[in-house]
Amino acid sequence: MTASDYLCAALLIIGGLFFMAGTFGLLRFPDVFTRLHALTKADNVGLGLTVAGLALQAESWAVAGKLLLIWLLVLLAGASVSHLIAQGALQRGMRPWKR
Amino acid sequence: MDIPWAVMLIVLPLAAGLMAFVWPRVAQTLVLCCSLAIALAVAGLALQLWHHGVFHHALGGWEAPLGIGLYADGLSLVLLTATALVGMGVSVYASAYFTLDDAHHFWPIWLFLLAALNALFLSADLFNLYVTLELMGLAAVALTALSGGRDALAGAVRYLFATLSGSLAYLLGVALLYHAFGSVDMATLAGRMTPVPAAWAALGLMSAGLLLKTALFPLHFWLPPAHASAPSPVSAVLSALVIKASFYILLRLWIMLFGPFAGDGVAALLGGMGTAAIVWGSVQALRQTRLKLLVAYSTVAQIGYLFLAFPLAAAAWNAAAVLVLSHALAKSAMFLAAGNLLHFGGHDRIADLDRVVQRLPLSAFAFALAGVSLMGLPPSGGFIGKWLLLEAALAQGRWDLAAVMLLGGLLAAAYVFKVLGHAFTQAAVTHEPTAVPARMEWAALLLACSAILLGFTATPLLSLLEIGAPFGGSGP
Amino acid sequence: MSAAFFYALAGAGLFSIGLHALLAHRHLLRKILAINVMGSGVFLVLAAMATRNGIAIPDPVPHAMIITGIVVAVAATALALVLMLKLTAETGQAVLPGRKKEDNP
Amino acid sequence: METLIAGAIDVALALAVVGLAWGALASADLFKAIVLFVAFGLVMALVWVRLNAPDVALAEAAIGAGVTGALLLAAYAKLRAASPDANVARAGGMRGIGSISIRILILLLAAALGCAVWTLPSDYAGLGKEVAANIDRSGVSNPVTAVLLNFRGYDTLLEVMVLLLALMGTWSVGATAPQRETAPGPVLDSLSRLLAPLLILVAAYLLWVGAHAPGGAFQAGAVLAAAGVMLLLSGWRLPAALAALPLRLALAAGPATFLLLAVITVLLEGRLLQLPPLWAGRLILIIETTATISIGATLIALFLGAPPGKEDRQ
Repeated sequence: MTASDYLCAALLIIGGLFFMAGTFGLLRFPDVFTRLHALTKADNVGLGLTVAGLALQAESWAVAGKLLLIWLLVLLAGASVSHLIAQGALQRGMRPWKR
Repeated sequence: MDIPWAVMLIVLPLAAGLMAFVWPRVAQTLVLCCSLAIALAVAGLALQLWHHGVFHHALGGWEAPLGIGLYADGLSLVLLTATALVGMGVSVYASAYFTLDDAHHFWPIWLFLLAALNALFLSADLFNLYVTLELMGLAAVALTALSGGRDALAGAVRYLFATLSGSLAYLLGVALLYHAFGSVDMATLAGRMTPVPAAWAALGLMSAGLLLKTALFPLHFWLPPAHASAPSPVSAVLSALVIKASFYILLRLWIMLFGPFAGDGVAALLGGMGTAAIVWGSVQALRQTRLKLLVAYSTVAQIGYLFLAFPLAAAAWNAAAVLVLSHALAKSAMFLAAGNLLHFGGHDRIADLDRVVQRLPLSAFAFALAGVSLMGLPPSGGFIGKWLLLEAALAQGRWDLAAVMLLGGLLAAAYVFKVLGHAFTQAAVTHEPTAVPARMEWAALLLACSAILLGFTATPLLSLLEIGAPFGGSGP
Repeated sequence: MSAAFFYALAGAGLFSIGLHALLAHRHLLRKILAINVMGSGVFLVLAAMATRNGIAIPDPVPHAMIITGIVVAVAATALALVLMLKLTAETGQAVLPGRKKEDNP
Repeated sequence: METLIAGAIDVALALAVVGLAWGALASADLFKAIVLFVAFGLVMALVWVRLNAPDVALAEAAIGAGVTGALLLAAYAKLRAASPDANVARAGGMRGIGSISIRILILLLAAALGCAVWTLPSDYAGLGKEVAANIDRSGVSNPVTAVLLNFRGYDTLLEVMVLLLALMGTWSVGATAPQRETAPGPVLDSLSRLLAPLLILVAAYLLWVGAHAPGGAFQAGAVLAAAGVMLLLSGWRLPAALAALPLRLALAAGPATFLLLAVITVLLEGRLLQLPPLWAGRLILIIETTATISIGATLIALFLGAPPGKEDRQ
């Protein structure tokens, strides 16, 4: 295995940890706003690391470019949809959780 | 030059359906022309089959098992004839029945239904049959719900779940057959079938799905509400053609694939269900107070006759095919006539029919003629079918089946006369009738007459059925 | 090779679960979901067994059949949903009404 | 090691699929059931990838989970508006002996199915070889597209008719209560402005790439529909001038082109849908392009429920 293979594996594993943390937050956090927080933050970074890891293994720049595009699209969609969910929750009278 | 009549039977209604969808204003003219063209194409196909034997068409130029085959023999021809005749009658009837808005929705779906039926009767490919089943089922459900209202919607929803689950059971059977024997072409499969567990499972799943769609007792629960609450021309098509389509597939599967290894036990089971259907459906029909429900339960009973053929096997297939055609003609006439009475009086309570014999003689006459065929009295088509069936039963010493047939005939007479009796008497409360367009009366009457005339064409009909020897007889 | 059989068993399971839900539930939306699960079960049997000889060159014919099936399923689902909504508008409930008394004397 | 990991993934995916289906069908909350069902569809897409069926995976993600999910959620919103207590479905209508006997029957069925599947021969006699032997004459190099548009093109012709028929049926049933209109807000507005053109581009790519790689008309049509649904959600409506004939033409264009080609081939080549090998690639592209437009339009119209211009006339 080369150095880039090790780097790739490390990125994928750290990305996976972020996904797990996000999932854990989704399951354990008390209300919709904190869950969204956990989910989007962790998934954006987790996916970013995964994409970075995979890009190292990509056969060509075009493939790497597609991977980057996927990440950007998910960032955009994730941020917008989270905003819409939070907005909808507020409109239905849900208040953010306070300890 | 060989004209591909069979291909026209599929392409014409599809094209007309698309045009009727895009330009609703010309839809009615299109439908009437198209149903006439379908009848001509069926006649052309009949001549072609008569002279050249079975029709085979490799779609896309790819022979089975890679491609899909179209195939027509005597049995397909009988079903196509039923579709063409009932299709013409219903098209004429519907052109006077619907309001303008409903008609705009009705015509394209109706044309797609005709295309689906024709495609189904011509398909030689099990997966393609699934697609045609779905096209037919969704069209039938949409038409059932067309007039709206609580009963029709509930009937349509119940029908939808029955037809979808039936299709999926059928498709799972197809999947098992494909993975066991490597083809979905019926003829290819017929050469490869062995009684492995997958074949038995496919037999169970496909039969169950198709029996549900055919509404054989005790899987008939969805039929009466759907057929009774649909608009009358739709009821006619559902009872006359749609349930026959799944029966046709079942018959083909049984003869070509499953019959040779399934044996007598399964056949006896189907015959038993048929017996129960005749008794239960007739008794229920007799108990109904609403005319369309009575006719719908009569369908449940008449389906039973078709399944009496299974324990009698090869000797009775002809009888089943003739019964399919005669019931299609008689039952569509009966539903159209019932629709006229409903339209005329604004209700279909049997007890309040109020002298319709004098006031609506053509429709009452059509109902009576159709009843003659359902009872199996000579010289109707129903008589020929039931006579052939009786003959087969007696030849094999099946007195029990013969007794059931006679009982069913008596019960049919009872429920037909129950209606006709009230048609002569004056109701307690007379009501203001609505005029019935002449086209609606004549459509019902002509279909009823053709159900009777069928009795006089028994000889050519039986020799047409021999084409391609779908029943493995001694045909050419 | 064993994965093919394993997925096919899961497909048979999905079909059975869906059929059970179709029969047991009264709510129409639930029945529509059940039909879709049954369909997915059939598709899974079709695709899984196509990989029996190893995953490298699967048979494309079942795949084409499944795509056809998925499109038919979405068409049926759309029609079922609109019928359900219309029936709910008529009766106030998204369940099949029982038979009326006058139909069954 | 690798086969072990692959096996573990397969087991996890199969269990997840069955578990999600169970959850979707058993959960008391209807909204939760729909969300679980969409999740089920997405995991199914992963299963298709594992089974080396990327075309199916795309179709499942786009149509099975995507479009179906959108249809289900839209119907759910309308259902809640129509009857507020519709959310929690009362648990099954069957109790006692009926319920028990159904369970026994289902278990017997599952056992029989399992037995039938398990005893299938493990050497496989599918049609893969026939497809491979004839693919050079099909006009495309993606075998699934070759089957869908050439070898079994007739199925696909009927299938696009099924989709259009569902729309005819939907329109004939009539409009239901219109959806509650909310102001789209700046975020949804700008998101759809950004994504809609991109989605159209993706649809075109999927359509074009389908000839030699996973993709094709149905997947592309579903992506096109996603763009349309997004525009609908952010308040866009079809201009009244286009609502009648032009819309119907767009809906029928795909099926009509397909059918017209079928008629031409039967006249010129003698067989319905017999595509001459020299022309097959181009003809398939024509069929798929028009089909994509019609499939997209049909799916959007199914999402809307009523023909444009009629949804307000309740």
